Amino acid sequence: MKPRIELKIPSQLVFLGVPDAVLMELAGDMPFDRKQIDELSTSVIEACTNAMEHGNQLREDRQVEIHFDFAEDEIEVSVFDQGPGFDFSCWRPPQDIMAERGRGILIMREFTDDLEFGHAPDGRFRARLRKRFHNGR
Amino acid sequence: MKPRIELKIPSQLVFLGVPDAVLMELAGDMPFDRKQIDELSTSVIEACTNAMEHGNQLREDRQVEIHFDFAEDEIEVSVFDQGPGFDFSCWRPPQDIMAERGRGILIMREFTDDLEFGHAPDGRFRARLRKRFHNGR
Amino acid sequence: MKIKERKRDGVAVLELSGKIMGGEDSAAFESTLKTLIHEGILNVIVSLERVTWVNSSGLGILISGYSTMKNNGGELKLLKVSNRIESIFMVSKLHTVFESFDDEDEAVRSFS
Amino acid sequence: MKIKERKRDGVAVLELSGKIMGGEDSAAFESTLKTLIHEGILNVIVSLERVTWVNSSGLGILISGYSTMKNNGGELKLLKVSNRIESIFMVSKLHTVFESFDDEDEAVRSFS
Ligand SMILES: Nc1ncnc2c1ncn2[C@@H]1O[C@H](COP(=O)(O)OP(=O)(O)O)[C@@H](O)[C@H]1O
Ligand SMILES: Nc1ncnc2c1ncn2[C@@H]1O[C@H](COP(=O)(O)OP(=O)(O)O)[C@@H](O)[C@H]1O
Repeated sequence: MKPRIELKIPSQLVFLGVPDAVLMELAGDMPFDRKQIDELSTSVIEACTNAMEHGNQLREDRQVEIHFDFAEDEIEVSVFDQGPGFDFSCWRPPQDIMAERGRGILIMREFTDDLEFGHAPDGRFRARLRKRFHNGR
Repeated sequence: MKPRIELKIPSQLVFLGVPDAVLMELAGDMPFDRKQIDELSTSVIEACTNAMEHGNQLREDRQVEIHFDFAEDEIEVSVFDQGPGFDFSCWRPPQDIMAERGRGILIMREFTDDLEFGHAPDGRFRARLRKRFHNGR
Repeated sequence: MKIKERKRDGVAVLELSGKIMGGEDSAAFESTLKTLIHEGILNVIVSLERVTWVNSSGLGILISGYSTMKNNGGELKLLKVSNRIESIFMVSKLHTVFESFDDEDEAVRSFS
Repeated sequence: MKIKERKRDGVAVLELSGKIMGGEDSAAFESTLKTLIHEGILNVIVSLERVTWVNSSGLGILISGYSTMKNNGGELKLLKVSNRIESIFMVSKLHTVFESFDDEDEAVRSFS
Protein backbone atom coordinates (compact mmCIF):
# COMPACT_ATOMS: atom_id res chain seq x y z
CA MET A 1 0.00 0.00 0.00
CA LYS A 2 1.25 3.44 -0.89
CA PRO A 3 1.48 5.77 2.07
CA ARG A 4 -0.76 8.83 2.03
CA ILE A 5 -0.70 11.88 4.24
CA GLU A 6 -3.76 14.09 4.47
CA LEU A 7 -3.77 17.66 5.69
CA LYS A 8 -6.52 20.24 6.17
CA ILE A 9 -5.69 23.89 6.77
CA PRO A 10 -7.84 27.01 7.15
CA SER A 11 -7.99 29.39 4.17
CA GLN A 12 -5.54 31.87 5.64
CA LEU A 13 -2.21 32.64 4.02
CA VAL A 14 -0.41 32.24 7.35
CA PHE A 15 -0.95 28.47 7.06
CA LEU A 16 0.75 28.15 3.65
CA GLY A 17 3.94 27.11 5.40
CA VAL A 18 2.36 23.92 6.73
CA PRO A 19 2.29 21.86 3.52
CA ASP A 20 5.84 23.03 2.84
CA ALA A 21 6.95 21.88 6.30
CA VAL A 22 5.30 18.48 5.76
CA LEU A 23 7.06 17.93 2.44
CA MET A 24 10.42 19.09 3.75
CA GLU A 25 10.15 16.78 6.76
CA LEU A 26 9.35 13.76 4.60
CA ALA A 27 11.92 14.64 1.97
CA GLY A 28 14.60 14.48 4.63
CA ASP A 29 13.99 10.75 4.98
CA MET A 30 13.60 9.98 1.30
CA PRO A 31 16.18 9.67 -1.42
CA PHE A 32 14.84 12.59 -3.39
CA ASP A 33 16.87 15.31 -4.96
CA ARG A 34 16.64 18.57 -3.01
CA LYS A 35 16.05 20.74 -6.06
CA GLN A 36 13.12 18.58 -7.11
CA ILE A 37 11.54 18.68 -3.67
CA ASP A 38 11.88 22.47 -3.68
CA GLU A 39 10.15 22.62 -7.05
CA LEU A 40 7.31 20.37 -5.92
CA SER A 41 6.84 22.27 -2.69
CA THR A 42 6.85 25.62 -4.47
CA SER A 43 4.14 24.26 -6.78
CA VAL A 44 2.08 22.98 -3.86
CA ILE A 45 2.27 26.40 -2.22
CA GLU A 46 0.96 27.95 -5.47
CA ALA A 47 -1.89 25.45 -5.65
CA CYS A 48 -2.80 26.13 -2.01
CA THR A 49 -2.57 29.91 -2.50
CA ASN A 50 -5.04 29.64 -5.40
CA ALA A 51 -7.31 27.28 -3.47
CA MET A 52 -7.43 29.78 -0.59
CA GLU A 53 -7.80 32.94 -2.68
CA HIS A 54 -9.71 32.00 -5.83
CA GLY A 55 -11.43 28.87 -4.56
CA ASN A 56 -12.32 29.53 -0.95
CA GLN A 57 -12.25 33.35 -1.22
CA LEU A 58 -10.17 33.40 1.98
CA ARG A 59 -13.32 32.50 3.92
CA GLU A 60 -12.28 31.24 7.31
CA ASP A 61 -15.04 28.63 7.47
CA ARG A 62 -13.59 26.90 4.39
CA GLN A 63 -10.62 24.60 4.55
CA VAL A 64 -8.09 23.61 1.95
CA GLU A 65 -7.39 19.89 1.93
CA ILE A 66 -4.13 18.46 0.68
CA HIS A 67 -3.28 14.81 -0.04
CA PHE A 68 0.29 13.68 -0.42
CA ASP A 69 0.56 10.26 -2.09
CA PHE A 70 3.98 8.70 -2.02
CA ALA A 71 5.23 6.08 -4.44
CA GLU A 72 8.71 4.67 -5.01
CA ASP A 73 9.79 7.34 -7.46
CA GLU A 74 6.90 9.77 -7.52
CA ILE A 75 4.87 12.07 -5.30
CA GLU A 76 1.34 13.06 -6.23
CA VAL A 77 -0.25 15.98 -4.43
CA SER A 78 -3.94 16.88 -4.64
CA VAL A 79 -5.27 20.22 -3.40
CA PHE A 80 -9.04 20.57 -2.86
CA ASP A 81 -11.08 23.73 -2.45
CA GLN A 82 -14.80 24.54 -2.20
CA GLY A 83 -14.99 27.07 -5.03
CA PRO A 84 -16.35 26.80 -8.59
CA GLY A 85 -12.95 26.08 -10.16
CA PHE A 86 -11.84 27.31 -13.58
CA ASP A 87 -11.21 25.96 -17.05
CA PHE A 88 -7.54 25.08 -17.39
CA SER A 89 -7.87 24.51 -21.16
CA CYS A 90 -8.39 28.27 -21.54
CA TRP A 91 -5.27 29.13 -19.55
CA ARG A 92 -2.52 31.00 -21.41
CA PRO A 93 0.94 31.87 -20.09
CA PRO A 94 1.22 35.45 -18.85
CA GLN A 95 2.58 37.93 -21.40
CA ASP A 96 3.58 40.93 -19.32
CA ILE A 97 6.81 40.12 -17.52
CA MET A 98 6.21 42.99 -15.08
CA ALA A 99 2.65 42.01 -14.13
CA GLU A 100 2.29 41.61 -10.38
CA ARG A 101 0.09 38.51 -10.51
CA GLY A 102 -0.64 35.60 -12.82
CA ARG A 103 2.42 33.36 -12.44
CA GLY A 104 1.10 30.62 -10.17
CA ILE A 105 -0.04 28.17 -12.82
CA LEU A 106 3.05 28.87 -14.92
CA ILE A 107 5.24 27.90 -11.97
CA MET A 108 3.22 24.74 -11.26
CA ARG A 109 3.36 23.73 -14.91
CA GLU A 110 7.10 24.23 -15.19
CA PHE A 111 7.92 22.55 -11.86
CA THR A 112 5.77 19.40 -12.09
CA ASP A 113 5.63 16.51 -14.56
CA ASP A 114 1.87 16.43 -14.70
CA LEU A 115 -0.69 19.08 -13.77
CA GLU A 116 -4.45 18.57 -13.86
CA PHE A 117 -7.43 20.61 -12.69
CA GLY A 118 -10.96 19.35 -12.34
CA HIS A 119 -13.80 18.47 -10.04
CA ALA A 120 -13.48 15.59 -7.60
CA PRO A 121 -16.38 13.13 -7.25
CA ASP A 122 -17.54 14.98 -4.11
CA GLY A 123 -17.87 18.24 -6.07
CA ARG A 124 -14.82 20.00 -4.71
CA PHE A 125 -12.36 21.56 -7.13
CA ARG A 126 -9.07 19.70 -7.31
CA ALA A 127 -5.58 20.60 -8.52
CA ARG A 128 -3.47 17.49 -9.01
CA LEU A 129 0.31 17.77 -9.24
CA ARG A 130 2.66 14.91 -9.97
CA LYS A 131 6.41 14.86 -9.86
CA ARG A 132 8.72 11.96 -10.62
CA PHE A 133 12.04 11.74 -8.90
CA HIS A 134 15.41 10.54 -10.05
CA ASN A 135 17.44 9.16 -7.20
CA GLY A 136 20.31 10.88 -5.49
CA ARG A 137 20.58 14.25 -3.83
CA MET B 1 -13.46 31.05 14.65
CA LYS B 2 -10.52 29.22 16.08
CA PRO B 3 -8.21 27.84 13.43
CA ARG B 4 -7.87 24.06 13.25
CA ILE B 5 -5.37 21.98 11.36
CA GLU B 6 -6.11 18.32 10.65
CA LEU B 7 -3.53 15.74 9.74
CA LYS B 8 -3.75 12.05 8.90
CA ILE B 9 -0.64 9.88 8.78
CA PRO B 10 -0.11 6.15 8.21
CA SER B 11 0.72 4.00 11.27
CA GLN B 12 4.43 3.85 10.54
CA LEU B 13 7.02 5.32 12.88
CA VAL B 14 8.77 7.05 9.98
CA PHE B 15 5.85 9.51 9.85
CA LEU B 16 6.16 10.59 13.50
CA GLY B 17 8.19 13.58 12.38
CA VAL B 18 5.24 15.07 10.50
CA PRO B 19 3.16 16.34 13.47
CA ASP B 20 6.38 17.71 14.96
CA ALA B 21 7.17 19.58 11.72
CA VAL B 22 3.64 21.02 11.64
CA LEU B 23 3.86 22.32 15.21
CA MET B 24 7.34 23.74 14.73
CA GLU B 25 6.27 25.54 11.55
CA LEU B 26 3.28 27.13 13.26
CA ALA B 27 5.15 27.95 16.43
CA GLY B 28 7.59 30.01 14.36
CA ASP B 29 4.80 32.45 13.59
CA MET B 30 3.24 32.48 17.05
CA PRO B 31 4.35 34.22 20.22
CA PHE B 32 4.85 30.96 22.10
CA ASP B 33 7.78 30.10 24.27
CA ARG B 34 10.15 27.67 22.57
CA LYS B 35 10.48 25.39 25.59
CA GLN B 36 6.73 25.02 25.84
CA ILE B 37 6.34 24.20 22.16
CA ASP B 38 9.07 21.56 22.54
CA GLU B 39 7.19 20.04 25.47
CA LEU B 40 3.90 19.99 23.60
CA SER B 41 5.47 18.51 20.50
CA THR B 42 7.28 15.83 22.51
CA SER B 43 3.93 14.92 24.08
CA VAL B 44 2.20 14.78 20.70
CA ILE B 45 4.92 12.46 19.40
CA GLU B 46 4.28 10.16 22.42
CA ALA B 47 0.54 10.19 21.79
CA CYS B 48 1.09 9.37 18.12
CA THR B 49 3.61 6.63 18.93
CA ASN B 50 1.03 4.99 21.21
CA ALA B 51 -1.76 5.45 18.68
CA MET B 52 0.37 3.71 16.04
CA GLU B 53 1.73 0.92 18.24
CA HIS B 54 -0.94 0.14 20.85
CA GLY B 55 -3.97 1.49 19.00
CA ASN B 56 -3.43 0.69 15.33
CA GLN B 57 -0.96 -2.17 15.92
CA LEU B 58 1.27 -0.59 13.24
CA ARG B 59 -1.19 -1.83 10.61
CA GLU B 60 -0.55 0.09 7.45
CA ASP B 61 -4.23 0.26 6.50
CA ARG B 62 -4.92 2.26 9.67
CA GLN B 63 -4.24 5.96 9.95
CA VAL B 64 -3.58 8.14 12.95
CA GLU B 65 -5.51 11.40 12.83
CA ILE B 66 -4.31 14.51 14.62
CA HIS B 67 -6.22 17.76 15.20
CA PHE B 68 -4.44 20.92 16.24
CA ASP B 69 -6.82 23.53 17.66
CA PHE B 70 -5.33 26.95 18.19
CA ALA B 71 -6.61 29.54 20.59
CA GLU B 72 -5.11 32.81 21.75
CA ASP B 73 -3.10 31.32 24.59
CA GLU B 74 -3.66 27.59 24.25
CA ILE B 75 -3.17 24.72 21.83
CA GLU B 76 -5.30 21.59 22.08
CA VAL B 77 -4.18 18.50 20.22
CA SER B 78 -6.33 15.39 19.71
CA VAL B 79 -4.87 12.12 18.49
CA PHE B 80 -7.26 9.44 17.19
CA ASP B 81 -6.60 5.76 16.62
CA GLN B 82 -8.74 2.75 15.66
CA GLY B 83 -7.84 0.47 18.57
CA PRO B 84 -9.75 -0.48 21.73
CA GLY B 85 -8.05 2.12 23.92
CA PHE B 86 -7.17 1.66 27.59
CA ASP B 87 -8.32 2.82 31.00
CA PHE B 88 -6.28 5.85 32.03
CA SER B 89 -7.67 5.74 35.59
CA CYS B 90 -5.70 2.52 36.12
CA TRP B 91 -2.44 4.07 34.93
CA ARG B 92 0.40 4.29 37.45
CA PRO B 93 3.76 6.01 36.97
CA PRO B 94 6.56 3.58 36.09
CA GLN B 95 8.64 2.37 39.05
CA ASP B 96 11.76 0.91 37.46
CA ILE B 97 13.97 3.77 36.33
CA MET B 98 15.91 1.43 34.03
CA ALA B 99 12.88 -0.07 32.27
CA GLU B 100 13.12 0.34 28.53
CA ARG B 101 9.48 1.24 27.98
CA GLY B 102 6.57 2.74 29.85
CA ARG B 103 7.43 6.46 29.94
CA GLY B 104 5.13 7.84 27.24
CA ILE B 105 2.17 8.76 29.40
CA LEU B 106 4.43 10.07 32.15
CA ILE B 107 6.01 12.47 29.66
CA MET B 108 2.64 13.59 28.29
CA ARG B 109 1.30 14.16 31.80
CA GLU B 110 4.30 16.20 32.88
CA PHE B 111 4.50 18.26 29.69
CA THR B 112 0.84 19.22 29.23
CA ASP B 113 -1.67 21.11 31.38
CA ASP B 114 -4.47 18.72 30.71
CA LEU B 115 -4.45 15.13 29.47
CA GLU B 116 -7.54 13.07 28.73
CA PHE B 117 -8.12 9.68 27.11
CA GLY B 118 -11.46 8.36 25.94
CA HIS B 119 -13.61 7.34 23.02
CA ALA B 120 -14.73 9.93 20.50
CA PRO B 121 -18.39 9.93 19.36
CA ASP B 122 -17.38 8.03 16.20
CA GLY B 123 -15.92 5.20 18.31
CA ARG B 124 -12.26 5.95 17.74
CA PHE B 125 -9.96 6.19 20.76
CA ARG B 126 -8.78 9.72 21.45
CA ALA B 127 -5.92 11.22 23.44
CA ARG B 128 -6.51 14.90 24.12
CA LEU B 129 -3.61 17.13 25.16
CA ARG B 130 -3.92 20.77 26.14
CA LYS B 131 -1.19 23.24 26.82
CA ARG B 132 -1.55 26.86 27.83
CA PHE B 133 1.09 29.33 26.82
CA HIS B 134 2.52 32.32 28.54
CA ASN B 135 3.71 34.94 26.11
CA GLY B 136 7.27 35.71 25.18
CA ARG B 137 10.10 33.56 23.92
CA MET C 1 7.65 38.36 6.23
CA LYS C 2 9.70 40.61 8.47
CA ILE C 3 11.70 43.62 7.28
CA LYS C 4 14.90 44.86 8.91
CA GLU C 5 16.39 48.06 7.59
CA ARG C 6 20.03 49.21 7.55
CA LYS C 7 21.81 52.00 5.71
CA ARG C 8 25.29 51.84 4.14
CA ASP C 9 26.91 54.58 2.07
CA GLY C 10 23.56 56.07 1.16
CA VAL C 11 22.16 52.69 0.15
CA ALA C 12 19.31 51.07 2.07
CA VAL C 13 19.69 47.36 2.81
CA LEU C 14 16.36 45.68 3.54
CA GLU C 15 16.75 42.26 5.11
CA LEU C 16 13.61 40.25 4.56
CA SER C 17 12.96 37.10 6.56
CA GLY C 18 10.31 34.39 6.74
CA LYS C 19 7.88 33.81 3.90
CA ILE C 20 7.04 36.36 1.21
CA MET C 21 3.50 35.53 0.29
CA GLY C 22 1.42 38.58 -0.47
CA GLY C 23 -1.44 39.70 1.74
CA GLU C 24 -0.18 42.00 4.47
CA ASP C 25 3.42 41.73 3.28
CA SER C 26 2.61 43.85 0.27
CA ALA C 27 1.57 47.04 2.09
CA ALA C 28 4.43 46.73 4.60
CA PHE C 29 7.05 46.52 1.86
CA GLU C 30 5.55 49.33 -0.20
CA SER C 31 5.37 51.68 2.79
CA THR C 32 9.00 50.95 3.68
CA LEU C 33 10.04 51.92 0.15
CA LYS C 34 7.88 55.05 0.17
CA THR C 35 9.51 56.19 3.38
CA LEU C 36 12.98 55.67 1.90
CA ILE C 37 12.07 57.65 -1.22
CA HIS C 38 10.73 60.40 1.00
CA GLU C 39 14.11 60.49 2.79
CA GLY C 40 15.79 60.77 -0.61
CA ILE C 41 17.21 57.24 -0.59
CA LEU C 42 16.73 55.81 -4.06
CA ASN C 43 19.11 52.86 -4.05
CA VAL C 44 17.81 49.77 -2.33
CA ILE C 45 19.27 46.31 -1.80
CA VAL C 46 16.82 43.60 -0.77
CA SER C 47 18.49 40.68 0.96
CA LEU C 48 16.64 37.37 0.65
CA GLU C 49 19.18 35.43 2.73
CA ARG C 50 16.75 34.68 5.54
CA VAL C 51 13.68 34.15 3.37
CA THR C 52 12.34 30.58 3.53
CA TRP C 53 10.24 30.78 0.41
CA VAL C 54 8.46 33.13 -1.98
CA ASN C 55 5.21 32.37 -3.76
CA SER C 56 4.00 34.06 -6.93
CA SER C 57 2.17 36.72 -4.91
CA GLY C 58 5.48 37.34 -3.16
CA LEU C 59 7.15 37.80 -6.54
CA GLY C 60 4.49 40.42 -7.20
CA ILE C 61 5.63 42.33 -4.13
CA LEU C 62 9.21 42.38 -5.34
CA ILE C 63 8.13 43.44 -8.85
CA SER C 64 5.95 46.18 -7.48
CA GLY C 65 8.85 47.39 -5.34
CA TYR C 66 11.16 47.30 -8.35
CA SER C 67 8.71 49.46 -10.33
CA THR C 68 8.21 51.88 -7.44
CA MET C 69 11.96 52.52 -7.22
CA LYS C 70 12.39 52.83 -11.00
CA ASN C 71 9.48 55.25 -11.26
CA ASN C 72 11.16 57.46 -8.69
CA GLY C 73 14.50 57.38 -10.49
CA GLY C 74 16.00 54.78 -8.18
CA GLU C 75 16.91 51.11 -8.27
CA LEU C 76 16.11 47.91 -6.39
CA LYS C 77 18.61 45.05 -6.50
CA LEU C 78 18.61 41.63 -4.84
CA LEU C 79 21.13 40.04 -2.53
CA LYS C 80 21.66 36.37 -1.59
CA VAL C 81 18.94 34.69 -3.59
CA SER C 82 18.76 31.00 -2.56
CA ASN C 83 18.68 28.20 -5.12
CA ARG C 84 15.03 27.63 -4.37
CA ILE C 85 14.08 31.25 -5.05
CA GLU C 86 16.49 31.58 -7.98
CA SER C 87 14.71 28.80 -9.82
CA ILE C 88 11.38 30.60 -9.38
CA PHE C 89 12.93 33.70 -10.92
CA MET C 90 14.19 31.57 -13.81
CA VAL C 91 10.85 30.00 -14.75
CA SER C 92 9.10 33.35 -14.56
CA LYS C 93 11.96 35.01 -16.51
CA LEU C 94 12.35 37.62 -13.78
CA HIS C 95 16.10 37.00 -13.65
CA THR C 96 16.24 39.18 -16.75
CA VAL C 97 14.69 42.04 -14.76
CA PHE C 98 16.38 41.91 -11.36
CA GLU C 99 20.08 42.45 -10.86
CA SER C 100 21.26 40.17 -8.07
CA PHE C 101 24.42 39.69 -5.99
CA ASP C 102 25.91 37.17 -3.61
CA ASP C 103 28.18 39.68 -1.94
CA GLU C 104 26.85 42.73 -0.12
CA ASP C 105 29.92 44.92 -0.71
CA GLU C 106 29.71 44.26 -4.41
CA ALA C 107 25.99 45.08 -4.40
CA VAL C 108 26.64 48.39 -2.62
CA ARG C 109 29.51 49.27 -5.00
CA SER C 110 27.33 48.54 -8.03
CA PHE C 111 25.37 51.71 -7.33
CA SER C 112 28.38 54.03 -7.53
CA MET D 1 18.39 7.60 13.23
CA LYS D 2 21.83 7.44 11.63
CA ILE D 3 24.99 6.36 13.44
CA LYS D 4 28.47 7.66 12.63
CA GLU D 5 31.37 6.07 14.47
CA ARG D 6 34.77 7.57 15.34
CA LYS D 7 37.49 6.48 17.74
CA ARG D 8 39.61 8.73 19.97
CA ASP D 9 42.15 7.56 22.55
CA GLY D 10 40.49 4.16 22.84
CA VAL D 11 37.05 5.73 23.29
CA ALA D 12 34.31 5.27 20.68
CA VAL D 13 32.33 8.37 19.76
CA LEU D 14 28.97 7.53 18.22
CA GLU D 15 27.35 10.50 16.52
CA LEU D 16 23.63 9.91 16.24
CA SER D 17 21.53 12.05 13.92
CA GLY D 18 17.86 12.39 12.98
CA LYS D 19 15.11 11.01 15.18
CA ILE D 20 15.61 8.32 17.82
CA MET D 21 12.29 6.56 17.90
CA GLY D 22 12.60 2.86 18.45
CA GLY D 23 11.71 0.33 15.80
CA GLU D 24 14.70 -0.36 13.56
CA ASP D 25 16.89 2.09 15.46
CA SER D 26 17.05 -0.31 18.39
CA ALA D 27 18.76 -3.22 16.62
CA ALA D 28 21.16 -0.93 14.76
CA PHE D 29 22.36 0.71 17.97
CA GLU D 30 22.65 -2.56 19.86
CA SER D 31 24.68 -4.19 17.10
CA THR D 32 27.06 -1.21 16.93
CA LEU D 33 27.71 -1.56 20.67
CA LYS D 34 28.17 -5.35 20.42
CA THR D 35 30.79 -4.87 17.72
CA LEU D 36 32.67 -2.35 19.86
CA ILE D 37 32.65 -4.69 22.86
CA HIS D 38 33.90 -7.45 20.60
CA GLU D 39 36.80 -5.18 19.59
CA GLY D 40 37.51 -4.57 23.26
CA ILE D 41 36.25 -0.99 23.29
CA LEU D 42 34.25 -0.49 26.47
CA ASN D 43 34.07 3.28 26.74
CA VAL D 44 31.46 4.91 24.56
CA ILE D 45 30.37 8.50 24.08
CA VAL D 46 27.05 9.03 22.35
CA SER D 47 26.72 12.47 20.80
CA LEU D 48 23.15 13.74 20.47
CA GLU D 49 24.18 17.02 18.84
CA ARG D 50 22.50 16.24 15.52
CA VAL D 51 19.46 14.49 16.96
CA THR D 52 16.19 16.31 16.22
CA TRP D 53 14.12 14.55 18.85
CA VAL D 54 13.86 11.42 20.97
CA ASN D 55 10.61 9.75 21.99
CA SER D 56 10.18 7.42 24.95
CA SER D 57 11.01 4.38 22.80
CA GLY D 58 14.19 6.20 21.83
CA LEU D 59 14.99 6.67 25.53
CA GLY D 60 14.62 2.89 25.80
CA ILE D 61 17.33 2.46 23.19
CA LEU D 62 19.74 4.64 25.14
CA ILE D 63 18.91 2.86 28.40
CA SER D 64 19.39 -0.53 26.80
CA GLY D 65 22.74 0.62 25.43
CA TYR D 66 23.73 1.94 28.84
CA SER D 67 22.93 -1.43 30.41
CA THR D 68 24.75 -3.35 27.68
CA MET D 69 27.95 -1.39 28.30
CA LYS D 70 27.68 -1.64 32.10
CA ASN D 71 27.06 -5.39 31.92
CA ASN D 72 30.26 -5.74 29.94
CA GLY D 73 32.29 -3.68 32.39
CA GLY D 74 32.18 -0.55 30.25
CA GLU D 75 30.42 2.81 30.25
CA LEU D 76 28.15 4.86 28.02
CA LYS D 77 28.09 8.65 28.43
CA LEU D 78 26.22 11.35 26.56
CA LEU D 79 27.50 14.39 24.72
CA LYS D 80 25.70 17.57 23.63
CA VAL D 81 22.20 16.92 24.87
CA SER D 82 19.89 19.68 23.55
CA ASN D 83 17.46 21.54 25.82
CA ARG D 84 14.58 19.66 24.28
CA ILE D 85 16.10 16.25 25.02
CA GLU D 86 17.47 17.33 28.41
CA SER D 87 13.97 18.12 29.61
CA ILE D 88 12.81 14.63 28.63
CA PHE D 89 15.64 13.16 30.69
CA MET D 90 14.57 15.36 33.59
CA VAL D 91 10.91 14.31 33.71
CA SER D 92 11.86 10.66 33.42
CA LYS D 93 14.61 11.11 36.02
CA LEU D 94 17.17 9.61 33.65
CA HIS D 95 19.52 12.53 34.27
CA THR D 96 20.40 10.71 37.49
CA VAL D 97 21.54 7.71 35.43
CA PHE D 98 23.41 9.18 32.47
CA GLU D 99 26.56 11.21 32.79
CA SER D 100 26.51 13.93 30.15
CA PHE D 101 28.94 16.50 28.76
CA ASP D 102 28.88 19.58 26.57
CA ASP D 103 32.53 19.30 25.60
CA GLU D 104 33.94 16.29 23.77
CA ASP D 105 37.48 16.56 25.16
CA GLU D 106 36.11 16.63 28.65
CA ALA D 107 33.96 13.60 27.95
CA VAL D 108 36.95 11.67 26.60
CA ARG D 109 39.12 12.67 29.58
CA SER D 110 36.43 11.55 32.02
CA PHE D 111 37.21 7.93 31.18
CA SER D 112 40.87 8.13 32.20
N1 LIG E 1 -8.43 26.91 -7.32
C1 LIG E 1 -8.88 27.81 -8.20
N2 LIG E 1 -10.21 28.13 -8.23
C2 LIG E 1 -10.68 29.04 -9.12
N3 LIG E 1 -9.91 29.69 -10.02
C3 LIG E 1 -8.58 29.41 -10.03
C4 LIG E 1 -8.01 28.47 -9.14
N4 LIG E 1 -6.69 28.40 -9.41
C5 LIG E 1 -6.46 29.26 -10.41
N5 LIG E 1 -7.60 29.89 -10.80
C6 LIG E 1 -7.75 30.89 -11.88
O1 LIG E 1 -6.57 30.91 -12.68
C7 LIG E 1 -6.01 32.21 -12.70
C8 LIG E 1 -4.49 32.16 -12.83
O2 LIG E 1 -3.92 31.65 -11.62
P1 LIG E 1 -2.40 31.93 -11.30
O3 LIG E 1 -1.58 31.62 -12.50
O4 LIG E 1 -2.05 31.18 -10.08
O5 LIG E 1 -2.29 33.49 -11.06
P2 LIG E 1 -2.96 34.41 -9.95
O6 LIG E 1 -3.44 33.53 -8.84
O7 LIG E 1 -1.86 35.33 -9.54
O8 LIG E 1 -4.09 35.14 -10.65
C9 LIG E 1 -6.51 32.87 -11.45
O9 LIG E 1 -6.52 34.28 -11.55
C10 LIG E 1 -7.92 32.29 -11.34
O10 LIG E 1 -8.82 32.98 -12.17
N1 LIG F 1 -3.62 4.69 22.16
C1 LIG F 1 -3.55 3.63 23.01
N2 LIG F 1 -4.31 2.52 22.78
C2 LIG F 1 -4.25 1.47 23.62
N3 LIG F 1 -3.45 1.40 24.70
C3 LIG F 1 -2.66 2.47 24.97
C4 LIG F 1 -2.68 3.63 24.16
N4 LIG F 1 -1.80 4.52 24.68
C5 LIG F 1 -1.28 3.93 25.77
N5 LIG F 1 -1.80 2.70 25.97
C6 LIG F 1 -1.48 1.75 27.07
O1 LIG F 1 -0.78 2.46 28.08
C7 LIG F 1 0.48 1.83 28.34
C8 LIG F 1 1.53 2.84 28.76
O2 LIG F 1 1.87 3.69 27.69
P1 LIG F 1 3.22 4.49 27.71
O3 LIG F 1 3.35 5.15 29.03
O4 LIG F 1 3.23 5.38 26.52
O5 LIG F 1 4.36 3.40 27.60
P2 LIG F 1 4.71 2.36 26.46
O6 LIG F 1 4.03 2.81 25.20
O7 LIG F 1 6.20 2.42 26.35
O8 LIG F 1 4.21 1.04 26.95
C9 LIG F 1 0.81 1.10 27.06
O9 LIG F 1 1.67 0.02 27.26
C10 LIG F 1 -0.58 0.63 26.61
O10 LIG F 1 -0.96 -0.53 27.29
